[in-house]
Amino acid sequence: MILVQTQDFDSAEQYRCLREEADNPGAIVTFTGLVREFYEHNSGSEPRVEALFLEHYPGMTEKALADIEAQARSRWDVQACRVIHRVGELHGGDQIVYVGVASTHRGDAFAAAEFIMDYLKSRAPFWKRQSTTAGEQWIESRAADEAALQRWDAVKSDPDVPH
Amino acid sequence: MILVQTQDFDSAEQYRCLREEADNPGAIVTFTGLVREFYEHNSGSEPRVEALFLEHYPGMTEKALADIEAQARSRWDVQACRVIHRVGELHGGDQIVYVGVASTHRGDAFAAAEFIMDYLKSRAPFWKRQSTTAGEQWIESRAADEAALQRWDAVKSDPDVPH
Amino acid sequence: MVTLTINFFASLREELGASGETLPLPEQVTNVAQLVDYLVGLRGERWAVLQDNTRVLVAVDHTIVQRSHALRGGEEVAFFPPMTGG
Amino acid sequence: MVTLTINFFASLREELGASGETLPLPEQVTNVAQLVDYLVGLRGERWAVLQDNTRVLVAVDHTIVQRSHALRGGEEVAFFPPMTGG
Repeated sequence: MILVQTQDFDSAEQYRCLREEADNPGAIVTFTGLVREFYEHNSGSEPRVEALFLEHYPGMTEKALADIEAQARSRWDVQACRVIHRVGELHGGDQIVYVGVASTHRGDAFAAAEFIMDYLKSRAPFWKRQSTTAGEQWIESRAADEAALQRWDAVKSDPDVPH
Repeated sequence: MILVQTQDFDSAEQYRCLREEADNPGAIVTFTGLVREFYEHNSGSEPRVEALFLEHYPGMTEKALADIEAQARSRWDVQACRVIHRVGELHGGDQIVYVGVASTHRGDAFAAAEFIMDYLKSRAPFWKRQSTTAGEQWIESRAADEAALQRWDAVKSDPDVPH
Repeated sequence: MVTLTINFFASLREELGASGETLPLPEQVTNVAQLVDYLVGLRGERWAVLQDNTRVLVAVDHTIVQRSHALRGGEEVAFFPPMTGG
Repeated sequence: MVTLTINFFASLREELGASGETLPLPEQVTNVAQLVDYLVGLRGERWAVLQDNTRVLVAVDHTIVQRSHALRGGEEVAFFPPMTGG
């Protein structure tokens, strides 16, 4: 299940759904991404970033996330999978993204969840703009996120690590 | 925080605590292990395993888990960490183990949580006995779990994957 | 009439001062690279940023494509900077 | 009197029919391997399983140790099969 929404999500509800949807799971891995607060180096008192705005490309977003989920399902045992990405205005401490995977074994659950996050970062059409004390700016993509993708090409699948 | 207990745990409460305890986290990864049901190959109707019993070595268990957590903290950025392992009688579908890690970046949160689970499986003094339709039996350790440990010797630390 | 729908997102939308448009498929345009050249010719040097395929990605009908991707008309073509979600 | 506390866990406890005991530190015992040999000599062949260091792990004062680990008396020594938690 894939959701793109402005409102916050309840990770407890997501976990309950994963447990229900899965057929005899041995492992559930969840990832929650949060908006970090950045402070001025000098003052340390006022947050430098006042707000974060998430823009996306409606229509393509859902398709890109569904493709990423399908890739994860083709590579690992995935009994249930839930992905939520928020858009719109967010602030420090807010939840921004959720990925939950239920699987038979823990190795598959960890790998599938991390794979989805790594691909979501650089292959789903979301863009972050921040409103700072110095004005508005678009956040630039990072080489490290692209590097995180490369390693999934090398790894065919995890060894058979049972739960 | 490390707990060894007979009663069930509430992963929603654990997540709330991780979010509170962490200082400006960007990523929270949680792992929940569940008791899988095993069925007879032939009948398919009655569960083959009626109950699972978890024995541990009080005193050593807490020390072993604290050591594993300390190792994870020395290798990765860990803002908050919670580990719960149940002991006593469990049944199919029950929650058995919880590991939650809050970190600045997603790579650290995923690695630390998976590392703790891999070590907990083979380095913390828990033993599983199952009560099946064919009688009582102790579950044997698996080579795959030992193999899962080996890879952490090779990996020094994840590349700098930002959240 | 055979048309193309063009969309721009994020910093690229602000840089070009355009969010998108629907235009008739020009005769000389048979792929994405040719569409870009046509737009730069029509709108001027500021749009040359579209020719930089590290700064600007292209999706046709919601799928990322190479600049050699064929266009026949009726497609939704989107231009945007590298993604920064999650 | 200098003593040792010995504990057995899981399948090993059932196999030996013993959960543990406190015994005076024997004079000839200065490490774990010697303690195991002493117990096998005292209790008989069934206890020889303790000498198999792939089937039986040893912890002294809650830390896994090698068979060469020194014993001085006062320790808590535990024998158990490979762990199967999680």
